[in-house]
Amino acid sequence: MARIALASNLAPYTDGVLELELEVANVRQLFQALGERFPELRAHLEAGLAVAIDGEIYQDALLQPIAHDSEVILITKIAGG
Amino acid sequence: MSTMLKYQERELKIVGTRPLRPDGVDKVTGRARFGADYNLPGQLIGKVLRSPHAHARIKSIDTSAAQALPGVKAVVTRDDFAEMPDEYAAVGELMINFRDVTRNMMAREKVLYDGHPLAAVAAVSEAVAREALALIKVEYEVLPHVIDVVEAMQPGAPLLHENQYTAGVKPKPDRPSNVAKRLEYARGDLAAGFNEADLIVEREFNTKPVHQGYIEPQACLASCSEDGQAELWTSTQGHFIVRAQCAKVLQMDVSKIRVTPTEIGGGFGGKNNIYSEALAIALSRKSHRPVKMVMTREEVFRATGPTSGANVKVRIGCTRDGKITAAEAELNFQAGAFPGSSVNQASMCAFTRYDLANVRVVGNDVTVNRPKVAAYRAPGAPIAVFGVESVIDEMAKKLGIDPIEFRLKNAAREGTQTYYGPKLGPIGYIQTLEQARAHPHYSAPLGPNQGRGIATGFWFNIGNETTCSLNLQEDGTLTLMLGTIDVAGGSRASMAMMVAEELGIEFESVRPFVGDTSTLGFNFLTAGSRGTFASGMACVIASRQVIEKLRQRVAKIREVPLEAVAWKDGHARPAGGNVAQFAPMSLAEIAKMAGKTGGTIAGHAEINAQGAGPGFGTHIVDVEVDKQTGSVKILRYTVVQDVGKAIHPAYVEGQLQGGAVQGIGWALNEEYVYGDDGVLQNPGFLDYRVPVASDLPFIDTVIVEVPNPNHPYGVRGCGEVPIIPPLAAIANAIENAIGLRLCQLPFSPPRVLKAIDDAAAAKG
Amino acid sequence: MARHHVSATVNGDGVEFLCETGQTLLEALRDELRLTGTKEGCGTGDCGACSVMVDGRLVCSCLMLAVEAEGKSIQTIEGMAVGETLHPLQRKFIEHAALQCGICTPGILIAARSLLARNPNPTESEVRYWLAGNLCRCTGYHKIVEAVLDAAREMRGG
Amino acid sequence: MRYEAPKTLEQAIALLSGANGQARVLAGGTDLLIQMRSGRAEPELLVDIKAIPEMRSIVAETGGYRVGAAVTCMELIENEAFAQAWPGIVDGVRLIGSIQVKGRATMGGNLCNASPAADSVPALIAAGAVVCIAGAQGRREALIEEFVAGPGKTTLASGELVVSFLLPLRAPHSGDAYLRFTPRTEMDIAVVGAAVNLTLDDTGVCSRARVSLGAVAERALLVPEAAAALIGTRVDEAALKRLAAAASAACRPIDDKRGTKDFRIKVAGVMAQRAAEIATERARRPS
Repeated sequence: MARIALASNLAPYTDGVLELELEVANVRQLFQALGERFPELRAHLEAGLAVAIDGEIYQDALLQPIAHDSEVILITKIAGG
Repeated sequence: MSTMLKYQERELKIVGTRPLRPDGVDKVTGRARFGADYNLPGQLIGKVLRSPHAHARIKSIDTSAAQALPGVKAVVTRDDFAEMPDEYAAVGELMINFRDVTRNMMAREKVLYDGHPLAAVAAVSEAVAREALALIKVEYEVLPHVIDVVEAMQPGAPLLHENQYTAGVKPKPDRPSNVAKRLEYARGDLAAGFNEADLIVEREFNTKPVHQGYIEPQACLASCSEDGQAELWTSTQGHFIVRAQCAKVLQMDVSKIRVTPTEIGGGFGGKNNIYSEALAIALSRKSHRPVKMVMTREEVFRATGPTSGANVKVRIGCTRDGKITAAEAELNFQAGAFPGSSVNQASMCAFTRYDLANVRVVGNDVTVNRPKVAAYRAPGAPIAVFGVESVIDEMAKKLGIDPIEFRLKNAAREGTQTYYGPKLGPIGYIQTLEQARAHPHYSAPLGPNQGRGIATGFWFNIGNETTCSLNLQEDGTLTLMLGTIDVAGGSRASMAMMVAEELGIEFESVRPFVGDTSTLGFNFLTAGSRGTFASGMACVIASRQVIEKLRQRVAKIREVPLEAVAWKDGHARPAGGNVAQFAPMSLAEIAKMAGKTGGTIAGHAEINAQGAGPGFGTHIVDVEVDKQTGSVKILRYTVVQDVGKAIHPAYVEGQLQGGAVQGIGWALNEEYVYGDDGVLQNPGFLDYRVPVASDLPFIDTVIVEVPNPNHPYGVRGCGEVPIIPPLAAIANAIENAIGLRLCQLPFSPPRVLKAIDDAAAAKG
Repeated sequence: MARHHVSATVNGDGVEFLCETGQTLLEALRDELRLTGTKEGCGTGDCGACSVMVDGRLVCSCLMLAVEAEGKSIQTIEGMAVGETLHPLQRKFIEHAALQCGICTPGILIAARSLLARNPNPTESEVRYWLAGNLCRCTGYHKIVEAVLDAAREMRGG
Repeated sequence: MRYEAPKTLEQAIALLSGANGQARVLAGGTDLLIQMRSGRAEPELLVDIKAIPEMRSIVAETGGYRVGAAVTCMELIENEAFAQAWPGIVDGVRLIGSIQVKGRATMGGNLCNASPAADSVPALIAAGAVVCIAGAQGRREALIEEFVAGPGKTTLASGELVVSFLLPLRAPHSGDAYLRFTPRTEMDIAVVGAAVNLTLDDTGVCSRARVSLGAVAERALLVPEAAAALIGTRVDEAALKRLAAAASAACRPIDDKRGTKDFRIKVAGVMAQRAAEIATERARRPS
């Protein structure tokens, strides 16, 4: 099971849950699983979230694989000037 | 995803040198064409009617007299644009609330700021268009307005959006608010951290909105044909984003709009969004004539940009020996008329230079009766960092610790856990601090009323969707078509350099240009310091694809196995060993034969670049304060920054110098001044004071290169970081010069003199 | 109201155009003569992007009426290079990376040339004050000042 | 909108007089064109006075100088003899906008625009300059300090125009200076301006002085109390302090986007003092 952590700014949308374990093979599956578990998070998932998988940050990478022992952190996407 | 290329150390021939930019001659001869330089036969001139009120309900708009004026060919108002739902929709990678986009482009129920568009006309001349605007009758019900961010957050403040309930708050509030969103980042145990502290410093800061101040006003030219195809020329940082937004608000197919980016006369985040573009297409669609729209400078100030003004509270605790034990910040950001300030990014950047166990950052995104804010170079970060780096400096001073030493004691490094999510990869923050400390500037003597300040900055840098196409021409030269706009930094040169380096050919053999939206697939806008990183990655991928095809072609021509063909110095050569010998072929020789041996050779990249490497910088500034007038003079300035790899060092220096000077302007004199009526009082370069040449010294630069492991040349990006440290660096320098901690930007002479006088009065 | 007929010299060539009284020289150059190298950044004389020479004087073309150009000799950026030879200032601007977006560049080159015509050996401070009327938002002026000083050095034969 | 460029003063006056107050004089145009662009001025007739030779010349007259109203700032700055005689006026003229603006702008326009912050006006007042005015009724003269009535308002009658400025003969050991305060080094409107013109006797005692302040009231002020602080002194520290206090006391400024009341009052004293120091140093220079 991959260990999933959510950045603390997402707490209002997950009833305060910031850590969990999920059996997912890629980012798309991760977003799907999270969306099912936390409906209020759905609007944020594909809209504005990026993931760090084992320390590497991915933005808009739905097909990026997630390994069984991966550490995944959900964070806010960055734009810029 | 697997196409991402990793850093490899190797000997370089072109990357790291300083060839001449391909757009240089056009720009010194007046040949380069910017937004307002495009014209079409039969074109009309479009002008916009703007609200004179900060906040008012629109009771009626009567355009009949304007429409009847001879020479007027089209008028558009809110009635010409479809209502959009209040939800976020994807535009490439940006998520945009189109309900707000349509309303910012053209007011619907209410006008929300001085300068808010109400109607647009297209006429045979600018004079007729202006006359027509004067004939449009608008009935307003003027409403109370709110300009200040703290006032706007109070219960009972005039509401901009009656259905806006603060998001991110549990349970959902029962009353609407100007606070569109609250966000919070937390890590560790803040109370315990403050309990451990021997010293706690707490301060409140206020900043004013500042404008990107690009010298070229927004300008575009639209031509819509009877079959619903539209062409648009516009000065933008992201032509694919312009296309997407126009298609959405005009309900057109994306492929039916072709956007050609003109040379862009500065953007800095201010040209990320549409303003007149959709209006121009709508007017052209209605009039069946091309429509040109050029903003005046006054319109630019009243209705585009700026960045947020903010109220910032910072509290930091540390031990006697300077180890930070807890850090807390509250960031209240003006969003302007619609939600969406950069407070989230500001929250993430506030403390991410330090290794902190206990942190909390709260951010509020607050709507006020000002123009909707736009991104501005490292959006939000300078505002938060102004507060944090001021407090850090104060703590170091109170403890008698050198300010660089204090920062080094707490510095983030590879493996540091951030409070917003991931651990940091390899970064060069400590190197910038150490090089700043070793720089002669840091130990140079100072005179009376002079002071030195330092401050540091962090920016994520980003990647995102990127396309390019590299075509080998029949004589062996190459054309490089880029999806990423060269917003001025010289990225066309840098891209061509990387291609030339990969192929082992002369820089001059590669001719780069930016393609229009119909020539390439979607490419993200030039923002967030992504250009050289992401587009560079795409160019390297395309180059390596070309090399692969060249090897395959030569293997066939020379009838040798593929592994026998190596690519070196612009030639296919025998790979060595005893695979097969053959006469080497130059790029030109292969190109000449390409058509007859299978067709022309090209490389493409359509990627979503991942793995951007964060950038850090340390600035040193010396100021002199005239205690009788409050005038602050910048005597000396040094920028030290980790850029990963400087592909073209001169253009990197240019980014560091330009960014630092924008920060200096922000610190000293730039501000939006509103009257009690909510009307902007300084919509021009006379009273919106960007720095002039005589205000400044030379800006020294030190480029640090700690490679980003996720880029073939180690590039991080460099444009954003240099605007972050100047605000606090100058505040710290002023403090060291006159012993006063200034917390209100800008440090304009009246404000500085008042602080000096108040301090003298307090002493008695 | 009849339009004014104006005859002038632009970059050495005789030109004629028609203009309204209220039209500025900048508008005439850009819209009537199609010389779009001269830029409008503000229209109020605060940014210098529209700098041109009129009878040897550096002026903002947005602050002069087109009708006033009658009989005058005007020099714009389009006349700065001679054939394929760039003016030393133009060359130095490219070499020193003294331009980024380039919108201010024509005005700054015209202003810098007028400085070097009267002061072939300016100090850094003199360059900065002479160019104070030309805003640049990209460069922070560093490389512009370097390029002007270097061009001056070369033009002096040093 | 009509445009005329008369070659004689008489023609200009006839045009202005016949325009029912709907004409504007065009000299450098650096203020007028901006007003027209923003719609604040909508004249029916523009009378370009630059073709009138008298308006374009700088000539020595009765030991002093007569400067045409349409002489550009750059022409005046480049006139070395004038700059030698009246460095304070040139100080003011140098600060009227960028080099580009000074290539067109004129002292006549700076005065007639009647901005309280006009940079050349305090120095002209301190110099005791006289403005020569012409109209259908003939010519008249006025003191600069009496010419401006308030922001944007002059005492010119309809059909009148400013022809020239007369700067008087300079006594030996005289010096003048103008300083202003602006947030930037250039390209700003004065937040406060101060001009000092003084004469020292053979022993170095100040025998005559005039002090004028800009941007601290509805128009530039002549401040005799500030001058009195210098007269009879060696312009020493005590005198300068009294000068600064008198200058500050004379201010009746407003708060606006360019500066606060308090700031203007305080800095007026500082600028006056610093201008007096420069003027004194110039007066002490061997001529």
